[in-house]
Amino acid sequence: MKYVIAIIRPERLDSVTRELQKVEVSRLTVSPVSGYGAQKGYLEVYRAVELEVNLLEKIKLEIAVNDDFLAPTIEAIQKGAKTNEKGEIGDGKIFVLPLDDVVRISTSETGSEAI
Amino acid sequence: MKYVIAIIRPERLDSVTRELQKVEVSRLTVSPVSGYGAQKGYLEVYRAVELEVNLLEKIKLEIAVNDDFLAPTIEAIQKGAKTNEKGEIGDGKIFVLPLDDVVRISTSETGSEAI
Amino acid sequence: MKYVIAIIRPERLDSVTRELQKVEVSRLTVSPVSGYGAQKGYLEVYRAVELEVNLLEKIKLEIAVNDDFLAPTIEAIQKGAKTNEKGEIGDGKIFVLPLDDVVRISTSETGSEAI
Amino acid sequence: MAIVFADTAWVLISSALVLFMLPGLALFYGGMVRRKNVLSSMMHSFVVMGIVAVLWVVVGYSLAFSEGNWFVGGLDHIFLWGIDYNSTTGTIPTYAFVAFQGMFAIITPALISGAVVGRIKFKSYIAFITLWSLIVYAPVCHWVWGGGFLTGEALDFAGGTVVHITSGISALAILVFLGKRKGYGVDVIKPHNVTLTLIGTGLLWFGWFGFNAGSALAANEIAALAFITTFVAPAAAGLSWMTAEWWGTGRPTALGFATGILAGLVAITPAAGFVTPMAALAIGVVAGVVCYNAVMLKGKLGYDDSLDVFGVHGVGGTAGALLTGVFATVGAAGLISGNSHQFFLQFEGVVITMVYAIVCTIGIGFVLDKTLGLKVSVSEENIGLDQTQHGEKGYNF
Amino acid sequence: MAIVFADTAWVLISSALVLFMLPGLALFYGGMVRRKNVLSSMMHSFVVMGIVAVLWVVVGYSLAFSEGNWFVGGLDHIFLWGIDYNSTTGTIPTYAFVAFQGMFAIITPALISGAVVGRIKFKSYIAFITLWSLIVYAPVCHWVWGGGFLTGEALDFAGGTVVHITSGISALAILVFLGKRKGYGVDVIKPHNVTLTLIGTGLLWFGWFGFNAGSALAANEIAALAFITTFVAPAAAGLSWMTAEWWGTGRPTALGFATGILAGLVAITPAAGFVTPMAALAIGVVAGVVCYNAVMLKGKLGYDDSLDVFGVHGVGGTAGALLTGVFATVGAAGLISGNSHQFFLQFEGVVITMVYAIVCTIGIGFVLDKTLGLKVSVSEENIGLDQTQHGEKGYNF
Amino acid sequence: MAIVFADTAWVLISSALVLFMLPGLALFYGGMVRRKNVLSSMMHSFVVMGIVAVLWVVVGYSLAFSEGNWFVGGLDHIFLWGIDYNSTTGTIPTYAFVAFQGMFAIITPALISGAVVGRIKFKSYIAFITLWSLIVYAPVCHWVWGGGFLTGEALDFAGGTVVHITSGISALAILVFLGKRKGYGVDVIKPHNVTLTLIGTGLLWFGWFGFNAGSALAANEIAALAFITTFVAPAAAGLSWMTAEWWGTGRPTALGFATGILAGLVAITPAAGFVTPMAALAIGVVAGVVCYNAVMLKGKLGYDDSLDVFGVHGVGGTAGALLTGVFATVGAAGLISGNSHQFFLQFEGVVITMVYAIVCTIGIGFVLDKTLGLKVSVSEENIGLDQTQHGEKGYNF
Ligand SMILES: Nc1ncnc2c1ncn2[C@@H]1O[C@H](COP(=O)(O)OP(=O)(O)O)[C@@H](O)[C@H]1O
Ligand SMILES: Nc1ncnc2c1ncn2[C@@H]1O[C@H](COP(=O)(O)OP(=O)(O)O)[C@@H](O)[C@H]1O
Ligand SMILES: Nc1ncnc2c1ncn2[C@@H]1O[C@H](COP(=O)(O)OP(=O)(O)O)[C@@H](O)[C@H]1O
Repeated sequence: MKYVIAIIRPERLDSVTRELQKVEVSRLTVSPVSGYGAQKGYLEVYRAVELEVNLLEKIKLEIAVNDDFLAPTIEAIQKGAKTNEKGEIGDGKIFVLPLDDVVRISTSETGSEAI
Repeated sequence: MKYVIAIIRPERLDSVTRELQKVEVSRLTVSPVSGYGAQKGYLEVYRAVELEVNLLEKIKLEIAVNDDFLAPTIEAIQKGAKTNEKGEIGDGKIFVLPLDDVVRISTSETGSEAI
Repeated sequence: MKYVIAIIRPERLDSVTRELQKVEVSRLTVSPVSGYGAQKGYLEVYRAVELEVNLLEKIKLEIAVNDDFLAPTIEAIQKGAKTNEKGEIGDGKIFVLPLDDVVRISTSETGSEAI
Repeated sequence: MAIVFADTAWVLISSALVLFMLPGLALFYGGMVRRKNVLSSMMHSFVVMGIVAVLWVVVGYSLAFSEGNWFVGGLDHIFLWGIDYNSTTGTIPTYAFVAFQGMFAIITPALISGAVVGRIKFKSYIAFITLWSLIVYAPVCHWVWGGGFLTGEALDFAGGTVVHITSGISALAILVFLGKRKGYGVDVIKPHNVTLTLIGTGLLWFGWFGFNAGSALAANEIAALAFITTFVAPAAAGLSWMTAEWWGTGRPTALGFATGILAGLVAITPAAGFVTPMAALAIGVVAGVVCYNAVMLKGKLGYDDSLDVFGVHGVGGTAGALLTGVFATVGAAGLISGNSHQFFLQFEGVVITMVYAIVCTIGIGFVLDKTLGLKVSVSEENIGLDQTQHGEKGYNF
Repeated sequence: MAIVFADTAWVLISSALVLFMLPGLALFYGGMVRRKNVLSSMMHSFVVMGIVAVLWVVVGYSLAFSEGNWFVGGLDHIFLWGIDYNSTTGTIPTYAFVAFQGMFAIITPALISGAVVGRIKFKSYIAFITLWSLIVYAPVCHWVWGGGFLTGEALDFAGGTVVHITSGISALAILVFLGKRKGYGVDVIKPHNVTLTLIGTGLLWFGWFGFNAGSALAANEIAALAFITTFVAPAAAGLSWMTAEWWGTGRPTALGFATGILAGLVAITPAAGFVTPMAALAIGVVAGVVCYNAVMLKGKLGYDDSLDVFGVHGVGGTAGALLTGVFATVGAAGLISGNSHQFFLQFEGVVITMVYAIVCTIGIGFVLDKTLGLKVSVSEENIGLDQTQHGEKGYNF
Repeated sequence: MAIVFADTAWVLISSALVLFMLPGLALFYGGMVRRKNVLSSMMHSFVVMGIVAVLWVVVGYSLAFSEGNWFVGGLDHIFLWGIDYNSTTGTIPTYAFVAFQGMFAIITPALISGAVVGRIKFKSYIAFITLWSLIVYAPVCHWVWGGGFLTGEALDFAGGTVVHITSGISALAILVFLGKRKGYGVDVIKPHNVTLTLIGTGLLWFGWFGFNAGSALAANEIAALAFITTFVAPAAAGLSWMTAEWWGTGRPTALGFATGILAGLVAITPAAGFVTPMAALAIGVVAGVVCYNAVMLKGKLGYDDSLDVFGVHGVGGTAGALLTGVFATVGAAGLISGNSHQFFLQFEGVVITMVYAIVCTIGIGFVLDKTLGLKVSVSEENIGLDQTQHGEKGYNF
């Protein structure tokens, strides 16, 4: 089992979940985050004090998948998250972490059953 | 060492932390997230445009534990997070990830000491 | 490759990113979280109901790094996150998780290239 | 009679101020619920502006203020028939009077919504508000201000009985059908954004100057008196609530201070133009402590008046009505002027209003519960009313 | 002529109320954009308070209200020359009149900003507002209210044509150069904080009482009439929009109700002091449904009037102007009083204003696009205007 | 003397507007602090409404406005003795005057709170406000407006000296005991929610019309003059601050524009009813630039006046007081009318007030620091004042 973390643009969230639905991945967790990356931000100014920052708004997805779902999941995210055909800086990243176990709280199912 | 991630209902947060206290797990990190899952949401409408979404508010817990604390931690979360005896859809999930190392910033302790 | 998660004080964010820049780690993801820890919070009261809570505001950093960047990254975080020379309770923690793979969405690069 | 321009200006701006209390109330309540119910809660205040404004000019005004019997007004002025822009009421255009009174008709049912947040069906809420306005508000308004049987008996300067007691007690009555929120008393339900509640408090106090001082219906010395009492009493009540809380829990909360201000505003409402500023100070102090204890008590009695409509408006309104009977000295005489009869009249007004409001609210609730159903399903409650009743969310990425 | 104190008080407080609509608008719009553009969107309303206030006393007032020709006023009162604190206009000090009218000059261009959020350069926005105020607003204001060729012809009580039609149609025209936001129609762009929009709605309605009832320029029975119509129409429009939406999508949204209120406010503006409350009810109902459908249509036509300035102000303003020609009965006669000529005059006023505003806006847009450039780069749009145009963020940890 | 209804209406609504500045201030400051201190910061404004309102009717009004000596008023009107609803002051009921002046007494100490956010103990704050109101505000108010030795000498239309200089300089003085916030100058402390600050700015400007134009105490031509200057000066100051910032950092921020508006409001306050709109324009431009540079300077001098109370109110108030001595032409004569003596009187008023406020504030601070202690512990500061002082949080899941 894998724990997939993807950082995407906020406005692509719906298209990513749409793509995920297509490959039957319909459980996930979403949260707003800020990202530093290749895509640069801008100087900020507060009460006449200048700050060098470049945090941009992003969305983080977390998806626990069984191994056979990993490849389709990644593909679906990529498809949904790209701004255009060739992709643009800032479109985001996907991280794949190992996952030892899952427990579904209501039923106490564990392992790949529970995902 | 394990890195436990649990997704629970917002209103169960206090009862979960209460249960965790009982098994002497008193360090954790909490954040608000949104979840898609078996529990379905509803159609949304913004300025006459309909959207199919079903994001629900959840709370995410992150708890780094030493291996011997893993089982009690999971049990405590389950106990605290269940809406009622038999559990209900939407009560949430627990993910267990391997954890290689921990550093406590103030003291530079590492490993299971630092948890 | 490793997935580093650090919990720090909000006000130290800029100094941590400054330190990270110095060791050429310039990609990361930031989110606001709440933490329970050694540092205790306070009794809360809402409409005459008392609650025992001790959630404090923290910032969570997530940084995917190649293995050779791990040590400098941890060091930089520690340096930036300490309130003062000797460190204080509540300065935070760093968790190191194994990372199996990375995909850069725009270019489809994977692995350590993509970090 | 020719209108007085200054009085017209004063009543118009006061009317605007009272309408402004609705967004204030929406914020006050909206901040105290959970994120998933914030729009639902705010809509409870907003939609009343739509429904009751229309109801009022169509039929409500006539029921409350046209000539009728001891119980209710007639239908002479439905659709505002017989009124045009030259009509006058006292020293102001009748249209100004209709608008001003319409604002009171709006805020009263909106107050009730604080008790039912997070679990009432939106369509049933609309039906409830509609019926309640016509069956409870219009008659009681007629009794006290429109020529009905309490007019000239119970003192109620700006609506302690008409507005706060009716809404406060009805909030309690409707809980017979709505019960508790899921998890109430077990899970902890915290306000999702106290800053909203504080802004709301600011809007409410500001608007309340129109509510109370505008009720003089003239820009005269009684308006000034009502103004200064509306300034002093909530200040005192905020402090006395905060002190009680500090004493009791060791923490002077912002939410507590805000609620104390509200309690003071409620309590001074019936008394505003009848008492001195020093009496207002006393009324404020009492209101703060009494309402604090009423809210405390809720925890023990275990009903889920979610945002303490009864504890603040019911109890505060009753305290205010009775204390008006004690402290009235300007244009009326209360207990301290040796007129114990007034105190009795106040008491009578409170009791009759309470009984009437309870009976009617339970009746309305019963009918709606059997027909439309009042309460959402457990699953809808879990998900939240914003998504299930309105198809939207307060906050998006 | 001596001033009337009550009228002065009324116009002054009304002026303050109209200025208060600007923060209201900032909230209304700011809540509907994404987090990354919230300050930019709010600044669009705020900075206009700075620019146009200064422009107005320096030259705008003179262009609109000093004696001139059929098209535009003269330069007699630039820098407010010839006016001092003893000058009067009607029954009020001229300074009060200048301030009151200045508030209208401010809100009008600010309304346009809703169409261009998320993609206009800040410096170009400033240049646009400046030019538009002088080239479009000042002349049209002169036509209708300042002695120009529409004065005494088209009825426009408080600015249906001058304010809402000019801004609504200009919002559409400027899109020729600004096009759509990136991802519009593909990605879903949701309001980041609907509670802000609701608070904004509350502020707008409150302020609108000053806008409409203040336009009587006296605290008299016409002010009271304008007040009550401004109370009834938005209530009805909120309900009719909500009903249309409930019918159409199954969901009565808070955002929809708020937008309906706004549509009703817009539509009653030209009619406020000319129609009865029952006519206001009708105007409100029509405005809610018509604007709802106009906003629906946008999706089909595919232009990105981001926050529906045209659908609400353009369409609502036009509906209001025409319906004024239908329902006017107080101090003027419309279709239902058998005066079809007035309807024609209304129509004429709408068309001339629209054509003029479109032509000028496109002209201004063209020049700015060739010189400063109107639209930010794709990368800046991605990152958001708060960071790229203002170097700050709305929300920080 | 009989009261004038129009004046009464005007002063009452102005009083409400000034009280409304308190929630405005709470938002203005609350948005600029970090999340963990938002309620604490807002409570600093709210609790003053409670404390000072009560203090004012009990003793403050008497100290400021009853007959006394050159330095302070007597005790004739403590508990508002000797005043009833028939008493008049000028053309309005005395109760209206008491309320109006009470609002000024409230906002003044609340302004100071911006300097001490994030590190003052709540109980010490309460003690500080109480003492400061009686020891600093009441006497200075008596000097300038209540018959004391500056009455009729230094011009101060609506409180440049009484309100802004006293609070601005006291903010600086109290820092002697409170020092810096932890991490100030090293860590970056950003405003947690700039939208709150912008809403606050809107409320403040709106309320300020009551503050300045209400200070005419009549709905006359001077009120209209004060109104239009209060309209023009902040607009100009917002623009000039923004321009300075654009020039200096390349970024025109929303926060900067808002702060500029505030600086303009402060600077026009003493001048509002004495100068022409064009002079107001000049005063605004100067205030924006001067305060911008004052705030810049703070960074270099290294004191932690957290939300720039001194830079905006101290510096802006002083600039305004002196410029009043330059530009006064209506009902008084300043430098440009050839009266250099007035400029000297202004200067004198500023210096005396500053010295008095500094000395007293340091005295009060010293006593409180030795008894209750002023500053929270480092750990409490880290955790935030919302949790440690009030036991609550602004935002919950
Ligand atoms: N090594 C990393 N560790 C953690 N987060 C990262 C890392 N690299 C990228 N991210 C996240 O992904 C977002 C997008 O990455 P960015 O480099 O801007 O564009 P690209 O999609 O072209 O790689 C960043 O804003 C950041 O939140
Ligand atoms: N495979 C998954 N990956 C990531 N998050 C998940 C996954 N499954 C569930 N979740 C999270 O857990 C929450 C609860 O799950 P849900 O399926 O609704 O109910 P149940 O508790 O009955 O499994 C979801 O809203 C989602 O946030
Ligand atoms: N075992 C853990 N699991 C998850 N989060 C933790 C854990 N220990 C600490 N944290 C996070 O780190 C923050 C700082 O830790 P804390 O114990 O307060 O101070 P210290 O920095 O001295 O260890 C906590 O508020 C919490 O968010």
